[in-house]
Amino acid sequence: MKLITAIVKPFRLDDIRAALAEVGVQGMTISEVKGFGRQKGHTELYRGAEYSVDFLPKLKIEVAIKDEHVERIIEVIIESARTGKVGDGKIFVTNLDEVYRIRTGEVGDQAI
Amino acid sequence: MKLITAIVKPFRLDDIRAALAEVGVQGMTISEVKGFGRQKGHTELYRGAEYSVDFLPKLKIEVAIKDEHVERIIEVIIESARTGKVGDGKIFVTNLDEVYRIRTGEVGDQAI
Amino acid sequence: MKLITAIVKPFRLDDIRAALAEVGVQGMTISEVKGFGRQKGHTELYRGAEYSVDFLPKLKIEVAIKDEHVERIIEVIIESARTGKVGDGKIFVTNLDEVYRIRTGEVGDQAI
Amino acid sequence: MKKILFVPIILGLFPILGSAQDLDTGDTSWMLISTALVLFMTLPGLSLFYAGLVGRRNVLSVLMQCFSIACLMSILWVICGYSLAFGNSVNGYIGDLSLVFLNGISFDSTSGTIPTTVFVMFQMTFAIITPALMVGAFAERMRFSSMLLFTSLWLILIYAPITHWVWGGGWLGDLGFRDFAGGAVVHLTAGSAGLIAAIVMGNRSGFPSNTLPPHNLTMTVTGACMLWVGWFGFNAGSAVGANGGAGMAMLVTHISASLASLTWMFIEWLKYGKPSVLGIVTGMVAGLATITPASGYVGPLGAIVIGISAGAGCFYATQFIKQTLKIDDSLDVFPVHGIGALIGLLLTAIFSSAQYGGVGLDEGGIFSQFSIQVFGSIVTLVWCGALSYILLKIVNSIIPLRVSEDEESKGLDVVLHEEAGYNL
Amino acid sequence: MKKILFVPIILGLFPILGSAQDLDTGDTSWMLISTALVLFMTLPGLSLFYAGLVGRRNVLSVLMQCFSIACLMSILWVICGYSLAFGNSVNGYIGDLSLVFLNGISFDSTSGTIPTTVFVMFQMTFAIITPALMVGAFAERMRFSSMLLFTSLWLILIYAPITHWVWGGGWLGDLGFRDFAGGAVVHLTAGSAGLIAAIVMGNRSGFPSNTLPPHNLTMTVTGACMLWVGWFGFNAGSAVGANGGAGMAMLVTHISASLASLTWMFIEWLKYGKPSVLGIVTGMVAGLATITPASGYVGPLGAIVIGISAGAGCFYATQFIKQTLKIDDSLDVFPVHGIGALIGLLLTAIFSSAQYGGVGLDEGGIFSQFSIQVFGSIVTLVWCGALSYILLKIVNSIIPLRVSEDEESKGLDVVLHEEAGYNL
Amino acid sequence: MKKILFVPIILGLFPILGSAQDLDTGDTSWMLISTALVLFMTLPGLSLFYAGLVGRRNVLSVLMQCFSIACLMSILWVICGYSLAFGNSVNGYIGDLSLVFLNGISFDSTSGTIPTTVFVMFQMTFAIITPALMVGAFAERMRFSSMLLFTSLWLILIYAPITHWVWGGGWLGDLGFRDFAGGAVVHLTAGSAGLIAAIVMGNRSGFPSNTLPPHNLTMTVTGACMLWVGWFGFNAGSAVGANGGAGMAMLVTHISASLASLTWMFIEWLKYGKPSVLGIVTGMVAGLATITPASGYVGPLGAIVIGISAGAGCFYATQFIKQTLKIDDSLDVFPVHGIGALIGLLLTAIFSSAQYGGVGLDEGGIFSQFSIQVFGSIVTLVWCGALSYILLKIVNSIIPLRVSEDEESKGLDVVLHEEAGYNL
Ligand SMILES: Nc1ncnc2c1ncn2[C@@H]1O[C@H](COP(=O)(O)OP(=O)(O)O)[C@@H](O)[C@H]1O
Ligand SMILES: Nc1ncnc2c1ncn2[C@@H]1O[C@H](COP(=O)(O)OP(=O)(O)O)[C@@H](O)[C@H]1O
Ligand SMILES: Nc1ncnc2c1ncn2[C@@H]1O[C@H](COP(=O)(O)OP(=O)(O)O)[C@@H](O)[C@H]1O
Repeated sequence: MKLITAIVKPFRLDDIRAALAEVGVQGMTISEVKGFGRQKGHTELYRGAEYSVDFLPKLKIEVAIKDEHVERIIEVIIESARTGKVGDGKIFVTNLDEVYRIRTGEVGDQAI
Repeated sequence: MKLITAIVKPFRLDDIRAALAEVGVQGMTISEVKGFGRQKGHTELYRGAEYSVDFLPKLKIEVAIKDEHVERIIEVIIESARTGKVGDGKIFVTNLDEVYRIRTGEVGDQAI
Repeated sequence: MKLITAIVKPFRLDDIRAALAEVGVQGMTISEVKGFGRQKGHTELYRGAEYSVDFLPKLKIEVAIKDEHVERIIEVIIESARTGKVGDGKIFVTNLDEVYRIRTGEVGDQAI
Repeated sequence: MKKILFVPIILGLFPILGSAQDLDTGDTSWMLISTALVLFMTLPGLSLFYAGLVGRRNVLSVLMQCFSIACLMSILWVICGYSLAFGNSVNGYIGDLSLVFLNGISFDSTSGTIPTTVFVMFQMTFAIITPALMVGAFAERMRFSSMLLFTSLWLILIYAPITHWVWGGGWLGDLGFRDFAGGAVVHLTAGSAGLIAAIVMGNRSGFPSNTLPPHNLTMTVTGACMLWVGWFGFNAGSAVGANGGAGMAMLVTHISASLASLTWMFIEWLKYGKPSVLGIVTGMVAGLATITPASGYVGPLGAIVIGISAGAGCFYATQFIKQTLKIDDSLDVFPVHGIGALIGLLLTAIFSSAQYGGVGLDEGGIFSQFSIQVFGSIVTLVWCGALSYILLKIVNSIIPLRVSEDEESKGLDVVLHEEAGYNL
Repeated sequence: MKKILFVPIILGLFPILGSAQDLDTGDTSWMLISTALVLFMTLPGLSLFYAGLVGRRNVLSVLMQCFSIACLMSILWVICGYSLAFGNSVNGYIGDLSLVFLNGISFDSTSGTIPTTVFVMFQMTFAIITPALMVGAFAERMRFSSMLLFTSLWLILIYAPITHWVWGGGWLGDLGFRDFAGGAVVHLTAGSAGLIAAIVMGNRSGFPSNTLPPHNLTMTVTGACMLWVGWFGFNAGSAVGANGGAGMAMLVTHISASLASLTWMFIEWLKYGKPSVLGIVTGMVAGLATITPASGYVGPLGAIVIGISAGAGCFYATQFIKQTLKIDDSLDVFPVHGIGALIGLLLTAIFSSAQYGGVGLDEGGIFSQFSIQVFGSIVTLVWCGALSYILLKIVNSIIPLRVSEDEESKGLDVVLHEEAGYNL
Repeated sequence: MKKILFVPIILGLFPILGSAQDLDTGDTSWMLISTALVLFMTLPGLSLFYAGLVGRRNVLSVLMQCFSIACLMSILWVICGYSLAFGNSVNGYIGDLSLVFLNGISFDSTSGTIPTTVFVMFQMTFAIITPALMVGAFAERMRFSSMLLFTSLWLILIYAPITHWVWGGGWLGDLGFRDFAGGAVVHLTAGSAGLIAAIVMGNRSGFPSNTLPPHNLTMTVTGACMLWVGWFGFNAGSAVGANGGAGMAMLVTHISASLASLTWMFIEWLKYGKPSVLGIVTGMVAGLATITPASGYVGPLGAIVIGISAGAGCFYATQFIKQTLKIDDSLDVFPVHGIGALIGLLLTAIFSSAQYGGVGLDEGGIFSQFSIQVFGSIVTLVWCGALSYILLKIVNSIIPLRVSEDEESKGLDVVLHEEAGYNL
């Protein structure tokens, strides 16, 4: 099993979720993160004191999936998250040794 | 070493922490996340405008542990996090190549 | 490719970012987390009701890097994050199967 | 009694001749504090009410719009607004320029029983809140600079003349049009201009299904409560004295607000299964806007009917504009203030009647008064609606009314003001 | 002087015969604004004070409870509450129904030197805040619908009669019971009924060690400040005129609040090592509640003793209820308002004495007055406590008072109102 | 007219002889509510204004400082502050101790046309806000206990005497120094003492590039709005009556605030490309502080010039202190209040002139008045600056003024008060 972690622009969430649902993904976990990268931040100015805000709000989406779905899902995320402008984000793929469903104790592919 | 990532219901935190402490876990990191899954969200209604809130508040608990403790700790988390109702969450196990303690520079099992 | 995850004291962020930039790291993702460990929390007292706050604010920094940079970057993080006092945090290293840049679809080292 | 109730109009006619009457410290005290209360309605009342309802990334832009309107309208009022509204009437259509820059108003000028300076200030707070009410209609997408330009022109060309017609010794007042504290002058103008602005500018991206939910309802409730308290200055202050008229105005204002709140709440409860706090406070604003034109003319019975009508009428109007017409009047300014004012203006004709506990009607009775009320409302709607439309088009050709889609998605706070509401 | 101070009672006896006296614009002005101030205490003052103290997921439920109480009590007051409290006395026990729906009160009715409408409104704001105070006791677990039912019945069966006894020309007032601005009528009733409600409903799940910490103390401090400012209307407004009695009431009110705040702060500092902002503002509320019954009778010296007693007495009462009795009066309504009122009612007997700078006592002196104060307090406690218990049991048999455990853990905002306080 | 405007000074001279004049309920009503308004400026106005500007982890410490100052100064005022400021003058330098513990002030004492108790309270709210203003200068690093000690001594040794000199029948007032509502007494003292405190304590760690950004600007805007509304009580209340002087004071206050806001906004817009909400509200505070000494003496023309000068002068002063001098006056107390007050005190000399619409000058005209204003300002600056410096050094030797670096980085809320502002 793999864990797909996508760092994306927050306002793409609805589209991504819909796209993932269409290909059968039934669960995911998201969190608010801040990203630093090629995309420029902005400056805030308070009574002449400058604060440069380098970190931009991003959303981290984590989805655990079966090995055979990796390619399809990466594709779907790229398609639905892309705006073509700098800052669209990254996808990281890591290996999952094991997955458990707490409610039932199920393990592995059934737990996803 | 393994990293155990558990997505759980927020109000289970106290019990889980206590249970983990009992089996000797001395450190953990938590963050607020939102989860989408089989458990239904709710609708918010503002002057006739409907907002469906599909993502529910969950807590992500991350614990780095030695390989030999994996089974015991999974068990403990499942026990203490379970309510038996849908939405109890998942546990993901990933391999850790290395762990460092910043303060001392210690590496590996000692750093946990 | 590796994912370096560092749990650090929040106020070290500026130094760490600067140090990482110096060694050529161009992107990173951060999130607010709370940590439990050897470092003591504090008590809050509201009209005689005690609340012990065991989880302390920490920052999680995630950086995806090429395999050859791992050692150098760990070193840099340890140096810039260390205060020498308990609670300085941990660094976890995990293996990344794959990395994608959403904007361009680039894969692997180029995507970082 | 009746004489007292018509003081605003009389003042309008002879604003600087008032010195004949002696200053009354009790009346003055009440008008000083009423002025403070009406300013309080806008800053921070209305500002918080609105700001809580927008997305987090636009919260400061709303506060900024309300605040800058308060400042700018104040200055325009001093420069020429007051004179256009309350200067010597030119054939009943507009005040002359004799009071430009408050010319001739000094420490000892009086209007009725209060210092003229206090009357100028009291009316100024109305000139502040009226354009500020419109902010709700174009929130989350209007450019700051075009907003300043639009509201400035609007004050001079729409607010000042209508105020003159109704309260400044103008033709609508002469006709017997009853608008005690600003149903037509304030709420109908703001509501209708807001609706036009929403239509001209177009819906927010994401409307209707995907706009940002209110980012902080505690802020909205706080603002609503302040509006309620401040409204006592608005309505009871419009008696221009601390007398029985002011007392009754306060009482009927309160009754209407309470009943409209409960009405809205129960309709929601029946219709959607749950009563919401946003619902109850919106009902309150509806109840207050609706009683406003009637507040010096009606008694408790009138207030009861007006309150219930406000809650129900504005509730359904809100649904209709948003769900049926799909117009994105962001914070429902027209259905709450515009429709509320219309309901109130019409019911004033009925409940002014002495037989229903009101102050009484001129001969001609309810029917004749009703016709005048309908006529006055239509005149206000047409003048305000048409001119607002033209003004918006003109302003748009100078500076685009709307920010770009990209700016809208980033949020106006950072894009226009380089600030963030919260760094929590 | 004394005559002025007893005006409320006199008004109670002849509320509609007052027209004999001339209206005074200064007094009217002060009573108009005092009314606004007391409404401000509840909306948004008390609402914010309470809402900041609960968990994030219940913040709207608290605001909703306070707001809906304000609306509903207002209407009940108009319908019959005012008449039961201030109508012609039926043997000193209750007002008759002559003023139902404010029958006969018109633009020119006066009570003393102010319009009767203003007196009705001023008293209405008291009828609003009293049940709203109870919200603190059952916060985070009471069902919204049962709360509406309970507080409505409570107003009619408990608040209105006791108000009549003390201020409305009833038997307790006749006996010489001194309760200037509502120690017994407001704070003791709310406090004791709150305690009963907390006991009947049971503790919040998690109490004592694991309830939610206050989610937003900045909100609580904001509300506390508003309470302080508004309380000037409450206490100095109870002089029903802008006179020396009002001035002294404001002064003693302020002294008591300041000293009680500092007393609470220093006790906390000594006992726990750190002074807290929640502590100092709680002390302030205690100081205000405690001086309330005394505020028209005592001078600065009395205020100093009352302030210190309030800070210390309510501090230890809070600890006792929570830590020893383990009763979950969520936001400490009884120890702060109930105990505070008791202390104030008793000390009124002593510091009313002219030798301590008070207005003076009737013959019989301190001891006799003290006995009356004790007696009046007990009567209030018994009537209010017993009837509240019965009412709660009755309501519970119609609609359960408490939400289910599952609903409690999800939070009342989403469960009962389908809204979220913050979308930050 | 002029007589009325000088009432504060006259009162100062004969505060307890006033009984000769009859109490006026209208004036009393206005002074009661003005007192409430000025308290409202500090609690919650200023508290929120400041608290929003600090980092999240220090928000409660700021609220706590303002609140505890309010309580403590009130008590000190009762004990001896009022007597030192308004007791019988000892050679024009200080009041005697005849009014210690408000000795002899009873229910029927009057000062001018109002109860003496109300005058005591009104002046007390000034004694509260002045030290509270300083909180902005040492925010985020001062120890709570040393702050209590410093502000207490400061009230007795600096605020009380200067108040006596200017308003209490002292030598500066006798000289003809014009400070209507507290330019020198309040804003110049608080501003200069704040600057000294900032210098003595040193900059916050991280200053200038790396301090915490304002954690909640919505809170700051809310506080600013409350300051505006409350300032009507401050300035128009300083007329000590509901009269033409109060009306004009309100008008010029409002004009100055509006224009200073817009001026600041447009300068920022030109200089940095974007107008900010923090900028516009800071301009407002500058406009209010600057008009304060002038508010009873000037007409609309004066207000216009003063407003523009305030916006521009305080803007550049802020930049200069922060960017050139690199002094960490955390929330810019000196450049806004100190510089504002100086500008206002000087312009008072010019715009008091009847030819510019003011109340008129004594013989000697503008030049002579200007000299007095310069002299009075220097005296205030020197006394306040030098004594504040000495006091800070003394206090520091008893309890360190500043928390440790470690405590500063953890945040004062948890370290000093064991509380967290938000548990969201
Ligand atoms: N090396 C990295 N490690 C972790 N996160 C990264 C890394 N590089 C970029 N990111 C994340 O991806 C986001 C987008 O990256 P950016 O360089 O701005 O644009 P792009 O994805 O178009 O190359 C960043 O805001 C950051 O959150
Ligand atoms: N495939 C997945 N990848 C990542 N997180 C998941 C996945 N499936 C579920 N989750 C997380 O687990 C939580 C609980 O899942 P849910 O399907 O609601 O109930 P259950 O755990 O009882 O099956 C979700 O809210 C989500 O945060
Ligand atoms: N086993 C662990 N798994 C995950 N996170 C941990 C673990 N141990 C510590 N941490 C994180 O590291 C932080 C610092 O740990 P702590 O024990 O307080 O000090 P130190 O890093 O100096 O040993 C904790 O607050 C927690 O966030």
